Amino acid sequence: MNDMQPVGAVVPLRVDIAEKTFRSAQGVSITALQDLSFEVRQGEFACLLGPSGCGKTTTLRILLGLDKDFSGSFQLPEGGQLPEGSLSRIAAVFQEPTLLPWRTVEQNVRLALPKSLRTKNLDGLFDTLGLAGMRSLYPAELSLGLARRAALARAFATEPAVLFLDEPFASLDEQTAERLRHLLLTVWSARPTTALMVTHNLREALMLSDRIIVLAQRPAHVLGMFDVRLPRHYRNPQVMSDLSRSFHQKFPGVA
Amino acid sequence: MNDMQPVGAVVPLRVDIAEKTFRSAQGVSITALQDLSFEVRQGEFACLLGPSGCGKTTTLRILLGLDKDFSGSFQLPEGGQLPEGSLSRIAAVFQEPTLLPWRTVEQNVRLALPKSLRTKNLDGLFDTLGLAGMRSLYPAELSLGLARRAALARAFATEPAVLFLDEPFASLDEQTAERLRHLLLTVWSARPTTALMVTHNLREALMLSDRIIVLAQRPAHVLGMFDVRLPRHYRNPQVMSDLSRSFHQKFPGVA
Amino acid sequence: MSAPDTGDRTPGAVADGQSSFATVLTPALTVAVSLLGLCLLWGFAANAWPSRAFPGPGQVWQVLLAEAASGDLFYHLGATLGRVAAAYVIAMVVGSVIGVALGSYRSADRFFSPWVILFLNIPALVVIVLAYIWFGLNEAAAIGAVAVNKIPNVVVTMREGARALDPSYAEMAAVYRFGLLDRIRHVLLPQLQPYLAAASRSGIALIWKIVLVVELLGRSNGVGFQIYLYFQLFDVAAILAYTLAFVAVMLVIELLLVQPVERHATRWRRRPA
Amino acid sequence: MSAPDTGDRTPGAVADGQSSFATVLTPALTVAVSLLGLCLLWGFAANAWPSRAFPGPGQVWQVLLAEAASGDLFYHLGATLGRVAAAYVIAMVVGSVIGVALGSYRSADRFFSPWVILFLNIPALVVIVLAYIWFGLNEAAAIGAVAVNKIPNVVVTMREGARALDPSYAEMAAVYRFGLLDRIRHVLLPQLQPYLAAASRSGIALIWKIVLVVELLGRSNGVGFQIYLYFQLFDVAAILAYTLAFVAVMLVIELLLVQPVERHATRWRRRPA
Amino acid sequence: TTPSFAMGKVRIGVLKFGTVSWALDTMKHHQFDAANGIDVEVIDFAGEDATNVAMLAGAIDMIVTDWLWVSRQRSEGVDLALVPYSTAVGAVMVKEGAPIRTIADLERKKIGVAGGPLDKSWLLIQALARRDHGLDLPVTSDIVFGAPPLISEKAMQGELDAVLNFWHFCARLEANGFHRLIGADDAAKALGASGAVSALGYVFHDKWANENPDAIRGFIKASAQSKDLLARSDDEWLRLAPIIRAQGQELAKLRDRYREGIPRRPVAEDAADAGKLYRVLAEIGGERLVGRAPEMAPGTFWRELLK
Ligand SMILES: Nc1ncnc2c1ncn2[C@@H]1O[C@H](COP(=O)(O)OP(=O)(O)OP(=O)(O)O)[C@@H](O)[C@H]1O
Ligand SMILES: Nc1ncnc2c1ncn2[C@@H]1O[C@H](COP(=O)(O)OP(=O)(O)OP(=O)(O)O)[C@@H](O)[C@H]1O
Ligand SMILES: [Mg+2]
Ligand SMILES: [Mg+2]
Repeated sequence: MNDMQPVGAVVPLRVDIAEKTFRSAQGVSITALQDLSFEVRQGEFACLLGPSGCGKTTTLRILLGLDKDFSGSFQLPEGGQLPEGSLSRIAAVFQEPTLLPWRTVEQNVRLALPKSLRTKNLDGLFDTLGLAGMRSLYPAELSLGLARRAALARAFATEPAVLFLDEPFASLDEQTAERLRHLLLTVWSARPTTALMVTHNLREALMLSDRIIVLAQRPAHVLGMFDVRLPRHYRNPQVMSDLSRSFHQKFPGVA
Repeated sequence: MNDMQPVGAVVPLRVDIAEKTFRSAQGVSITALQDLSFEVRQGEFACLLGPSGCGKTTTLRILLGLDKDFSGSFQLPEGGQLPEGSLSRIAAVFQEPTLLPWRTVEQNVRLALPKSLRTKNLDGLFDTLGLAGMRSLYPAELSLGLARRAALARAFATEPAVLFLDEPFASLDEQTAERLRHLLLTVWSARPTTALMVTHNLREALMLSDRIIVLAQRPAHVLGMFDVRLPRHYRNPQVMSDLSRSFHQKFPGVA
Repeated sequence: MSAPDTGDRTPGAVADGQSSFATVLTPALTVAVSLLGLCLLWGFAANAWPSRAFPGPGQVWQVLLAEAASGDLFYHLGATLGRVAAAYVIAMVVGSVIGVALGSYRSADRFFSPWVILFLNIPALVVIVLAYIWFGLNEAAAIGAVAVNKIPNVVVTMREGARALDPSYAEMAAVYRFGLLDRIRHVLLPQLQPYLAAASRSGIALIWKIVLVVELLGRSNGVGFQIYLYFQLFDVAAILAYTLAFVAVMLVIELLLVQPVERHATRWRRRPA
Repeated sequence: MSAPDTGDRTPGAVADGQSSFATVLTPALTVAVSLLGLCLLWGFAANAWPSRAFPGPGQVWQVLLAEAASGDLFYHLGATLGRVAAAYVIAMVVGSVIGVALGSYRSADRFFSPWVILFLNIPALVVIVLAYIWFGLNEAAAIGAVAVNKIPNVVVTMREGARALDPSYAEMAAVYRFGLLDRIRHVLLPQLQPYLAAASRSGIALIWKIVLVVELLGRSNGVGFQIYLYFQLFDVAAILAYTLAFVAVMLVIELLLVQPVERHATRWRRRPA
Repeated sequence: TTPSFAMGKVRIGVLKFGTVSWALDTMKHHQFDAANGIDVEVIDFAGEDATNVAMLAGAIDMIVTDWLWVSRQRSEGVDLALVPYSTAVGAVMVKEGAPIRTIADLERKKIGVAGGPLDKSWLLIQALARRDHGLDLPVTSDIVFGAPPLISEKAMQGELDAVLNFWHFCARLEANGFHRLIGADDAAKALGASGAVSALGYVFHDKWANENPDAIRGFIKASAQSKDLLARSDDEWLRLAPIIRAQGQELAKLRDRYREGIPRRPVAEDAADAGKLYRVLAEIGGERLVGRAPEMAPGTFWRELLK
């Protein structure tokens, strides 16, 4: 049962998954999600934090509509309800780069753009991502870090209204990662974007997000929320270590 | 010209690569390594630290014998000179898990073992890695973090004399990563093992290694070495932050 | 035309999980319904365009029963199946080895690719006649000729398979020093499986068609022998009876052997065959 | 048998880079040498086992020149090539669409797979005769019959290709809302390329072989018509001359068209074809 | 070639259900072979061409085929020879009531031809049409070559205005509302043959015949006895009906045409007429048909019979 429901002007990302169980090829049944429910307000930046294998990617896949075999429901924020075929307003950075191996970096990025943006100037984006000299390479010719950056370029270039990111900065060196985090914030704040990012890095979560959703071990459910109300330009090293301390107080034993 | 040379009892890992240049399908030529030379003493644990895309994976591939189209030479430490077909004494954790998708987790691990070890008890290993319930799953049914752990299990199970690791703990949550770092140290110290690990995480490098080899931007060459002489059980948080400070002094702007 | 499991999302709207699958027919029932449908279609067509050249299923069934009762059917079918099986095994083994070798070694491929094109395009007739003339009118010549006809097709398919191999698995196997047998069994064959499946299925069919020609040109039994006799008499019902007897055997093999094996071999895929 | 680029390592020893490739022959030269080698082999074999059924290259060349001078060669070759081309296009398009559909939709596949087996195994003779009977002794019937013969083979190969598709690319395309054409062109076709290549190559060869039968049974020109004529006279040199003329055309197409296209299409691979 | 080691054994390859197999069935059934001190082994094939291949592959001692083929092989050094078997040849058949009464009416008609452009009957008919009516059939008419059963079927469907087919197909057509417009034998006579020329013969290697003189003589005798019986007895034809796969009218037509086709002239006359026809055919069919030999190869008709 997929039922549509008229939506108002400001719609949160609302997730209400009762259960998601996989059945492996060998017959093992694995419950990945159970009673997982949370909300992200439209225009907010939220992080999903949880142990490896708890069900974060599964959650994103459900929200992206790639997995329909679950019980429960969800609702995407505004920007999704545009009719099929119009501007793509959802973007995702998958946990693995998932670039088309038979297309160059530039082609991979441009193909993901709606027709109207296909010819847009991408020089700035490629420069910031350190991909300027790599536009004509095929994915197999990239290092993993470069491939991840190409996947980020693809997501950022689409100017999305809803953005899902699955550990986008893993296997990047700290300096590059830092630069890309700033780029992400720029893209996010340039227009009203609702973002949900999976990360294992608490510092990253505290620096970027309005709300951190902490997940428990598999089957994933919400352990608790941690709201960071502070505007991002106030989050200096001192504030960050305070935030980190209060996070650890609230969630001892996490991260 | 591949020439063999009799080797003595204690042989370091010696790398002396004059140049490694790729030619991309579209004709771009990319010099990944230039005048890269370093040594790792037999039984030592070394980390390679360098920016994303600088040539770390390329270096490991050359050392693993997977890429022979370079100028220069290298020498592997003892444990490699056993005749082909005898006990496999080299193990590698690739940057991507590279599990055979058509074999279960357990089959993937056992297949990598020399015939004599094929039936060995792996319960302890799988337990520590948090893979106990996942032995019968196929790689496509694992989360990325679980797949990485399976790749680690494969490398550790072979009881290698030379161990290459390419960012083994990326995309794992901090708790799991910490547990696996200890497991790595256990495996490394159980018998004389020469290890070379690529990482972006300075803390990790400082905690695990005897020597950190810092690489420059592409084309990779050695910026400098940072030796950590302290026994590992002395490396408490206080010592670590001191080490970190002196590392930053020596290599400002790195990590 | 694209893969189906990437259905529409329902963004900006409430989506509810648990996609409702309609009652799924069991495989056996599906096959039964499928064959029934085929028969009905055939019966209908035969009624609509009545012609001596297009008998209905009932007529063919009569002939089939008669030929089966006389024992002819089983005798000829047995002879043909034996030839098909022998030629198949030879062609698949030889063709796969050559194909994988050519797909793996660029320079060998460059040298031999004109030969492959040549052998691929030599008419069955020529090979069969030459084989009979050189090696005599015997079973070995017949089977050899069929295999030679089919081998280039296997080579071409397996060569593509070998070219499409993912090198990272071979590299992993090299690092962990997999033995030759392990490499073949655990690294090579699973990657080549779809190509093997394609080469096998269309292979059996091609081989059977060439066996027909071989039997026409120099055997004294077999389905092909019978089919051509009945062609001289323009007895299409008998031709179809023999054809369908062979097809039935192939169907049984497909459903009871090939498909289960295939499902087992591809169960690791997110959507197994 | 495994992929070659995972050569031996030289552990515990000094390894030196820059593997020395022997002087690499240019492709054109390789082909020339390859064909020359084939001719020599053939000439040698024809000398070793002299037989009227196995003329040497010189003899065949004579016939080829004579047939070319009389214009017969080009007339018949042209007729055959036209049929092959038409049947090829029809079979590839129809077969690919059906094959990908069956490979993508499990339930459709389950229902239709017996049909595929049936059509795969219907002898060319039956289809051709029925086509001639129903649609008359004309070009359309001939080409249609050939296409019907070949389509199931394409279906089987492309179905395997569709089954082996990596779903993550389709998912990526769904998330980024690729249009249908983009999905086909950038997601589907590149993954199906090896299967298309296999189906094409063995397809052309199969089609040409069936065209020979079609021409034998009811056409008044074409290489098959000529070959059968000479077969009745047992003139093997002429049969080979016509065969080789067709093979030569295929070789030219392969070397000047197919291989360059293929190399271009697979240049993204670490070891392009 | 492998000689047959069993004394008096003759391995003959035939098209199963073909016309030759009828006579051989009679021979075996009435044991005419044993009566003549030989043992005939009939080896069935599914096509006429298959018997030729088998002969060249040395798997059998004897086949039935036409003298043109034998002559061509002979001129290329293969020691084949022929003993006349049948004079029955193809004919142009038209539907009863069709507006085609002479060869001249074939102009601008769609004619189906079995056996291809080098078929002997077809060449003779062409030659006659050209000589008597100035008609170049391949140019003036729409010629469709095809497999004999298919051509017959198409004629019955009405797609073709006339068909030239092998004699047994013609006989069956006759029983299905067709009549002969002109036979290839008529054409042969018009072109200079003094009588019915044997189109087909038992063909074997000279070497085999020399090594097995009793076998070949015995076989010829046994064959003659079988043909006598087939010429005399209608019951024998009823017995053969299942392997002829015909009944009633069809069987009667086949029987009559078969009987007409039993050679009755001395072999020397036959050979002489064949030689004449060869020249006619060589003229029309050219080198493609006969090879480089301008005359029928000497010895095409087995020499022993000409003595
Ligand atoms: N197709 C599948 N079949 C069976 N089990 C699956 C399948 N996909 C995922 N799982 C299981 O579901 C659980 C959650 O997987 P998921 O990929 O969502 O984890 P994750 O939180 O993203 O982990 P990581 O941080 O390692 O990426 C894992 O235990 C995994 O083994
Ligand atoms: N086959 C190839 N063809 C062309 N260029 C290549 C090829 N393989 C690697 N490169 C280039 O070589 C450089 C080094 O790549 P490498 O994979 O060694 O980086 P890395 O240090 O491992 O980076 P990361 O931390 O992102 O994994 C990159 O710029 C990459 O684009
Ligand atoms: Mg994940
Ligand atoms: Mg790397």
